[in-house]
Amino acid sequence: MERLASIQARIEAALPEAKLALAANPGASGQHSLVVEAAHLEAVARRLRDDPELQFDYLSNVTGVDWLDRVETDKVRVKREYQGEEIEVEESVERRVPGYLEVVYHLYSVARGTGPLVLRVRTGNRTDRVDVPSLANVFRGAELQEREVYDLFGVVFTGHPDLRRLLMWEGFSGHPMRKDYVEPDDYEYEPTPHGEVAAKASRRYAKRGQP
Amino acid sequence: MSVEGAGLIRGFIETGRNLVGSYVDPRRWVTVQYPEERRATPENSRVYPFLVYDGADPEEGLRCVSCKICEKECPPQCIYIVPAQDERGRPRKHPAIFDIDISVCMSCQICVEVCPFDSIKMDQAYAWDREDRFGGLLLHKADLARPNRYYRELHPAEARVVDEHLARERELRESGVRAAVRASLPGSGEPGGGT
Amino acid sequence: MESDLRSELSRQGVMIVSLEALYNWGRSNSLWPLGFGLACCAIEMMAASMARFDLARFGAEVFRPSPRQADLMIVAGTVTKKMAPQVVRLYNQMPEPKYVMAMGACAISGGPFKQGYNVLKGIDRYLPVDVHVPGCPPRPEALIEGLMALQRRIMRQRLTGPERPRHLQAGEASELPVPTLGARDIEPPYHAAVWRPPRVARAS
Amino acid sequence: MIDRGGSRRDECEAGGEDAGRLEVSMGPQHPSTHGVFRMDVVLEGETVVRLKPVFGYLHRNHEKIAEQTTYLGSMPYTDRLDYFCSLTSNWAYALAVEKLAGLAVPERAEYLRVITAELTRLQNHACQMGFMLQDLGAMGTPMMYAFREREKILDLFESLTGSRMMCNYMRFGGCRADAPAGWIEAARGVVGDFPRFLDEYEALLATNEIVMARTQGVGVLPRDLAINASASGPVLRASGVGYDIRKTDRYGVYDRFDFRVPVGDHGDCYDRFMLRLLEMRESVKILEAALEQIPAGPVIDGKVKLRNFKPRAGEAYGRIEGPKGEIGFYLISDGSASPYRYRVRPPSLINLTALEEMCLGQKVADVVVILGSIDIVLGEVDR
Repeated sequence: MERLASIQARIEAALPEAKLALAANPGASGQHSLVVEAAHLEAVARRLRDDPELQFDYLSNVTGVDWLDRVETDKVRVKREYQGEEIEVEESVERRVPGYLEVVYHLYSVARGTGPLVLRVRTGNRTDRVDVPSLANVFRGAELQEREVYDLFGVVFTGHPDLRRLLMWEGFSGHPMRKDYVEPDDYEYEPTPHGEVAAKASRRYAKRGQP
Repeated sequence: MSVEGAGLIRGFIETGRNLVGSYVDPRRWVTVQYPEERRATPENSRVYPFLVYDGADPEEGLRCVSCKICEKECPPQCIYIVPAQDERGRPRKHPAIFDIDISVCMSCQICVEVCPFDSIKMDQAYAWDREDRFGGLLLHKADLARPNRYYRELHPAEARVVDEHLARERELRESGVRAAVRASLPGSGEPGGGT
Repeated sequence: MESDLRSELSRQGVMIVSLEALYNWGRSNSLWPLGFGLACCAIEMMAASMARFDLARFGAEVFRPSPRQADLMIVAGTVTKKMAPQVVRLYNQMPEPKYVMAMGACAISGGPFKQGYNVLKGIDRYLPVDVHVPGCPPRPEALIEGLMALQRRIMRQRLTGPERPRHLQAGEASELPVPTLGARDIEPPYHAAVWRPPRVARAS
Repeated sequence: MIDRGGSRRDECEAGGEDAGRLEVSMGPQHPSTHGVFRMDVVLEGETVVRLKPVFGYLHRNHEKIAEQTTYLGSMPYTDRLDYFCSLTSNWAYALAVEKLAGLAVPERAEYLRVITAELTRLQNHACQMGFMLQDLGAMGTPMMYAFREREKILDLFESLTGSRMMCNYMRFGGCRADAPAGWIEAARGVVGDFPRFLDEYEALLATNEIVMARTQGVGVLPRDLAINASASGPVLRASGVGYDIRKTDRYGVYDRFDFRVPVGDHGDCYDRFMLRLLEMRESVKILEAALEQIPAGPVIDGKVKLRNFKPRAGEAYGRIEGPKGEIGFYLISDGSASPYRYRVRPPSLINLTALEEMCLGQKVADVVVILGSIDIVLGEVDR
């Protein structure tokens, strides 16, 4: 965490307009990450690569994550009047957090043998503001992986030299790795159905007029 | 190296050694004349699951208690279980239907690992070629049941551990039953003659 | 011809064989597979053709790179929806008589990957499969068993009569319609002429 | 700054107008694309002037399936990613989950992991060389030799894990089962015999004039591009970058073994070929030491639950040096029984990033050699 904070300070000193945020990882791995604003992503990545003290020259992994709209409850302490007295009570307030898509980058340094440095960048929402600048001009290694994220999650990488679907066919609609993707209905023959498959298969059988 | 073609000639010498060697050196004579000559599969080898039964009756002796853990944990979801019911419609600890679709099974052995009753084990029979996919590759309870004897032959070391473990459990259960019976007897305390 | 007469003749040094048996014997012992690997099973298929298992002993080691020269299509591995039109097209390019073997769980039913959105749940939705060899992947021995089963099936075929195989029936088409890729799924989901799944009655 | 092949492409395009241009779709059914891989190649005469790889013909939705199943349920699916190297994929996944949940691995299990991973490397490299030479036109012989050795290693895998290819052997916090009686001795025998095969292979091929003519100077990947394009494994090291995760991350017990990391000079197909040969010799050294040092003890942390395994919320990226390169798993847990996000970092796919640059200006017959020298497996490229 301290090391990440020092990297953050170093980048912010070099690029004063770019604001980075630390995102702590509650798990056991201790791999915390830096959240970058999309507008400054390319500059930050270039700086991380070219800074002689950091030299994060190897972009190992690029991936997308789909975060759905969710409702979070915050506990807030509010002052209430109760039987003439003012007391402090705890109330839970529901807060709607709009969903977004996230692109996660894992950087390593071949020159120094350090890493991973985890960068995250978030889109505005899941529907129309889904563009993120491409890193393919800084790291060639992002090229195919960004195409995959575009294909499976629907993040549009601006400035990508060749942004096409990578895995699914041309003409396919939808982004299958999104959490709300509805899978095609091809459950015509399911001899061992249970769980979700049973429900899907029975719907399908009903359509075919089968028991 | 300097002579053009020396590397090629060296390669030919190597293939020549192999050619001759394959007639004299057993390490180079590797072909197994399959249908006539079969290699023994190692003990750990696994293909598809089967159900173990104790005693002589493949229906009543099944160890499976229809707890559906394997059905839930099976990664490709190829197991289908319906528990049997007694006359009054209550579930019995016995499967009425136990099907495995071996056209889906990925031979991963996770059903064996999660089964708490040692009732599902891995078979080593691999020849399952069928012309009919629908009838031939869906195995039912009767196709799956194998005696414990068969399991002991396939996996002797593993079966020894399992048998010991089951025997110990049975003993514990019986002594527990005995203790419970003793406790319920009026004026107990004296060790009676065992049942 | 009666079998005891034939065995009597052969004891006298006269070999008599029907044209049918000779034809089938020739066909079944020179099955040239299409060198066509899709996924994991293809590695076991290669292992079967290598020194230890030696498919050459069955006359089936000549893996042809071109469908035009192949008799047997071993569908070895997962057929994805993106790949399915190509598989059908390859089948159409093979000359008659042609046979299909579905090798491995994925080719038969989609196998472990059958719940995937891009995985075809069995190549028999589009192609008539002669032998299914289950396994994940099948051992080379299992593939050899499957090949022998196919050989037996070829030995059984009649050259005349209503039960003669497809390639000897004048009206039968040897090409099948190639599915197309739609916006969400492959279309059609199966060919009704080829694939007739039984009704499965299961309480869900 | 980064050469995306532009200069070379311009050179090629300046040469002739569109006269004699030929567009060829190599694959998805092609004897030398190692599965269902497709390249759209534009040729001028026999020279490649453009090459676009097309993926997805084996996209079997591994990540989606894994996000719908339990952590344990994904383990057998990792076998089927890179179906030559199921054990290294197992290890990378187990390592990522162990990081995610903070689990320790008993010492004997770490040794078993090293042994199985290095055996996997031996059989993968041997077969890769066989395939590459098959693409060169050496039909049969090198593959036969490689598969002969591979069968011996697969026999070891089968008696240890129960399956020849789909081992499903590692578990979170250890390995599924201990080595059966006599297995270590059998493994010693196979490892002891292996250098003989390497000598044979070297005599057969290393100085073969045809192999040298077809591979030297073909498919050059410059050092800077190799790093920038995130190449990994033998492809990266053949370009002169001594980056090996076994040395950098020191995962498992690799810091206890003495081995070198071979590095190439030219980054061409011949270097990648020879580098694998040298790597196998180093693997044999590691194996001999590991089989000697392996301690007694448990092979799995008995406290780790097999069912209802729910690591607390968080994320982890775990990676190891697989035979094909850096194979990593990125997992996000939301505290439930299945991962919220499950991502495989596929070395085979990412090593193909610079494929076009390596192929431009070469003859079409060299494309299959270059592809063979990168060593891809489609199960991992498309997942």
